[in-house]
Amino acid sequence: DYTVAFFAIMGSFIVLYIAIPLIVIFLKQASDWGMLVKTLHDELVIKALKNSLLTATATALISLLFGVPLGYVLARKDFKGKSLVQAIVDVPIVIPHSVVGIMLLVTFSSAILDSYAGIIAAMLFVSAPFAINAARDGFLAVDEELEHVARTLGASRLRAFFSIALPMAFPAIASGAIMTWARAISEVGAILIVAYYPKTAQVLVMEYFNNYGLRASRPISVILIGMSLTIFVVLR
Amino acid sequence: DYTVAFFAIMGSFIVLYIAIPLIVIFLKQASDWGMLVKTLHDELVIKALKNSLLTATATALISLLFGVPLGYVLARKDFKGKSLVQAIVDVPIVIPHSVVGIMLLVTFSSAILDSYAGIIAAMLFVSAPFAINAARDGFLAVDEELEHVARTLGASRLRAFFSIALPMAFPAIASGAIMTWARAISEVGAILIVAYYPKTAQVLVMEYFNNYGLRASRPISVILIGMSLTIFVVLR
Amino acid sequence: MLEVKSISKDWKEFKLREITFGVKAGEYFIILGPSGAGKTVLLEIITGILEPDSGKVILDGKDVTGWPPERRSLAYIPQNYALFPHMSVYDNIAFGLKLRRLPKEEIKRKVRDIAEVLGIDHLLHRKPKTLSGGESQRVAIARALVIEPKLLLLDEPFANLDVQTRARLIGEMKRWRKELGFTALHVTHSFEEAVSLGDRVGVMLSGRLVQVGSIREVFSRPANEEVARFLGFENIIEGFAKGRKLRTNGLEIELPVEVHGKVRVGLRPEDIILSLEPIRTSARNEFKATVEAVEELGPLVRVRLRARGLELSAFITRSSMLEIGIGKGKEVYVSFKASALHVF
Amino acid sequence: MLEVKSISKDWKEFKLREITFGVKAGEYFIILGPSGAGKTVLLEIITGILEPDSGKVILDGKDVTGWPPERRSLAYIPQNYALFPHMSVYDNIAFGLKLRRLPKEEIKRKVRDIAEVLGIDHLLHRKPKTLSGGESQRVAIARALVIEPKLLLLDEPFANLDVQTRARLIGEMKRWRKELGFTALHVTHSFEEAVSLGDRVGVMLSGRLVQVGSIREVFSRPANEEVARFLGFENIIEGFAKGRKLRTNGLEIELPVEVHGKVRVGLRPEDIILSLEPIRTSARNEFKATVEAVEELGPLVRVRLRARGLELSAFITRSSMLEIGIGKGKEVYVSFKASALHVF
Repeated sequence: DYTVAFFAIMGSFIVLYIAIPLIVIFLKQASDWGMLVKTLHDELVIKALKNSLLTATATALISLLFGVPLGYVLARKDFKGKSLVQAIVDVPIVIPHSVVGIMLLVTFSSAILDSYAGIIAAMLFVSAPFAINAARDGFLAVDEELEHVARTLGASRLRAFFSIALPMAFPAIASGAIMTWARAISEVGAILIVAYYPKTAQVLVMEYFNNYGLRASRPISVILIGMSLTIFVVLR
Repeated sequence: DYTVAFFAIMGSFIVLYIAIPLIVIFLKQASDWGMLVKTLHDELVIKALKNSLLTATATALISLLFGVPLGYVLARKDFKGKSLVQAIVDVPIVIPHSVVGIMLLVTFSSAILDSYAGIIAAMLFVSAPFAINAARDGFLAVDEELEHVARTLGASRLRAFFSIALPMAFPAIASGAIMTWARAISEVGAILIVAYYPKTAQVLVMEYFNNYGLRASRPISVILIGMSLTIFVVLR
Repeated sequence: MLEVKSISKDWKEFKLREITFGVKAGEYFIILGPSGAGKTVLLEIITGILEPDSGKVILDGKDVTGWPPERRSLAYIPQNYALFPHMSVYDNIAFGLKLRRLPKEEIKRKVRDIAEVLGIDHLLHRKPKTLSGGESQRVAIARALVIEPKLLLLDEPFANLDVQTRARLIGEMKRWRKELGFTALHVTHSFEEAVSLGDRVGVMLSGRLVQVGSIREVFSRPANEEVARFLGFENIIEGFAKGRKLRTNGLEIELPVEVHGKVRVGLRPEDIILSLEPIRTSARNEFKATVEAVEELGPLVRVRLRARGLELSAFITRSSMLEIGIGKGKEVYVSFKASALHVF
Repeated sequence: MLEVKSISKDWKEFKLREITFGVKAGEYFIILGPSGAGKTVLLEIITGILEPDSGKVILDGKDVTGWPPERRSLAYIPQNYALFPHMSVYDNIAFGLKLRRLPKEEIKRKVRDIAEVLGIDHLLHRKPKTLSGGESQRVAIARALVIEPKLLLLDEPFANLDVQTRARLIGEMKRWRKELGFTALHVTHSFEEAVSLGDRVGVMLSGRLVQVGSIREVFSRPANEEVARFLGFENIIEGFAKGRKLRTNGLEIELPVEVHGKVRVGLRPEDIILSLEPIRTSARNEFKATVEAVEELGPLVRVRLRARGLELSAFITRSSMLEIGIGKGKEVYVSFKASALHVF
């Protein structure tokens, strides 16, 4: 079937375009083992990685704390302005990252400038939609009838939520949390503006590149890719 | 119902956290009208906006050119390694943006450094998944039976694609293209590494912030937000 | 024990209108109606999942209309059983008891007791998705009955089961009722369940409770044409009666009783006999008719006929259709006994 | 004109096995089988949408097995009609003609002609989603016939229509066939369509074409027990015959013909009569039996009975069920004529 073959060839260009840089960076790094080992002993890198993991984890937890209740309300209730709320939740996806940083600084100014709070604020803005939408979809997939039955058996609404809805939506919420975490740790543009310090690994990649060139920034990149891909495999 | 009310309150925090910076930046800018007008006459800004629009549009078109055939193959054919291809397509979402820049430079080096090609390369890597997945979902929603019938009526596979599948999947593909465009124009981290020049508006926001402070970078931000929200409203 | 007083509710495409009835303690009450009549909405109002637009639900003399479901001491078994998929069968059944903070030993004893009565004691460690339809339904009943509810509400409990399981469960339901002595409100579209289980029956049609009584009462004396149609009187003939003769559409029909004036009579399609030759006997009404359409219903065929101005619908078996060679346009003889007519 | 030669294909849950049959020019051939028999898979192999694992499709003497659908000059109407939703009715019908690069005027003329024959000329500017089921089906037929295909393939064409529309379309199909003279291969589970339209019928059961012949032939002489069951002989009784007597499960049954040795006889459930009192006449077989289960099928009820070791299934109407008061465990008399038995 020539048509499908032609389409497959066209499509494989873009698949290769994504796959090749991933392979190349690992291969090149493999031939430069010493640099990778040296990087793993660089205190600055270790500190930055810790900062990244810490802030991304905090962001994911905060997203869950507020996103899960919001997701439940969006899944279970119809209310006036629901579509507006849903639209607001989806807005962060389309705003340029540097602009997100400016918006947050304009709004919260020195409260977030160059602090852990700033990093988390930037990450939260761009990644919270993933947690909210995953929770909403997770709760939508739980038959409301189950909660109804739990209530006729004597459970309050809150009890029915914790014993029925939450455990059943847990896998969806967990995978949403992982996506939130991955989106948070991938953010650069907004963090550069809001909180260059304390330095995160993704910012450090950029700094090493600017100061010492490609060879110096490559090992941190490989470590971050390794982490991201691990997350990604867990998710699937 | 106290539980739902409590959940709604918790949820409204995160909704407000996203909505308030949007409102605040517009309000603050409204009280600083002169700066906005001045910015709109700044040649650097105009040039950067043009660069952003140009590269994002080129990225969206390239994504369509390769992503639509790939989406069709993913929707219609089962083949060995299909899930691997699907996984590769989704990888860019989880990789830190600065690392994307490093990966691309490591792979393509001077071919993309500080050029339009570099901007587009960075944008394409992070935004192509949106086009591919939208096309795939669009084609999945077209009943394959329609193409079968078209073929029994005398259409070749290619003809059936162009007269049945493509026009029917068009709305999904168009909204995917818009998402691709929005994701492309929102990218900062990868572009900062691959191609600081020619300067795009999202990079210029950062440069003005670093060089002249918040007040100088705010008007460009407002313009970019305006553009993003317009896109967003069109999409819905 | 349960009183429902002029409940009205608009919910999605359902419109309940002024529904009033009562269930006595120990009674098994069946609400019989076609799908789409709003039976589930009514049950959900009684459980407290939905609030009525107007009307009252009274349980043991207390007005519970505004109460949340968890305070009503009912148990509800929805049509899909709604077993908690993330809990074992044991935990499903124990759910209501744990909420009541009973001591662990007592919970264990109660769960084992009810599981034994329902014949599911060997399933207690299993997860719901590994159960068959019949087993799931037993677990749902156990989970509901173990909390000793004032009233058990069942929504089409046997609709999704295969025939054998269904027949067995209907039989056992009678036994459980004797053994455990609960009060039940059961909604269904199945005449079989109504006949087998119901002490009393309420017929519900498009949001209204049209007739309440014993199944025999309802079936032999339908309150109106609508109920009659639902009970299978597909042919409703209107005309002027004079003694035992009914004139309608240019035909004269013999009635089973003497009446005068404008009347309506009902006739079941299965009571009409079709033949190629006239088979006149003294007891029969017989006319020549033309076949207008033929409609397959599994092993049965519905034949739509026209005799002069009168439209009739008759059931015959698929084999008779082929033997007589019935098809659109065919002329046949239609006959039925006067005693098959039901005068409203 | 179409020859299908030992086609086999495993596709999803369907398994076609060695299917062989032919359709003559001008013939209306019906493939009759229950859903899940693999009828659609067979049609898709003939159209070229699917490739068979083995076997050949021969059209007008040419082996087209490997050809793509567009070269076969067939027209295919799938069960959901598959109208192109983004085109007007006119463009739907004209689709095949445009592909053939006919002059615009000729396309216009041909579309108008076929639309007139099918009674859809007033719909040409409409979009498919605004059409009723019957209108959609007419458009699908027009789109298929306008290209004057060698063979028209129809997959359950009337299955999704309401009864009136269905009856009307079956009637008109006969007329269109006379007017346009096409050859058709029509798959269906409906006996009505087979009787009304088929010149010849093939019975397809679980992936095999079991019997081919006229509907009367197939119905009066089922090739085997499987076909008999499909045609409604739910009761298959096995035993030893000696002349006109069949001994089985401790019972003695009178046969319509003389046979000797081990035989099987078929009996339709609708030919069994149930009563509370014996109604012995010379022509009847009569036994006492116990009701094992009752199963509602719309207006009809299937009663499963056991007479000694013999299990029987009988149809009665819902009203008789209520009148006789039939329920599980009840003892009744079962009778049937010797002539209702079909000896295989």
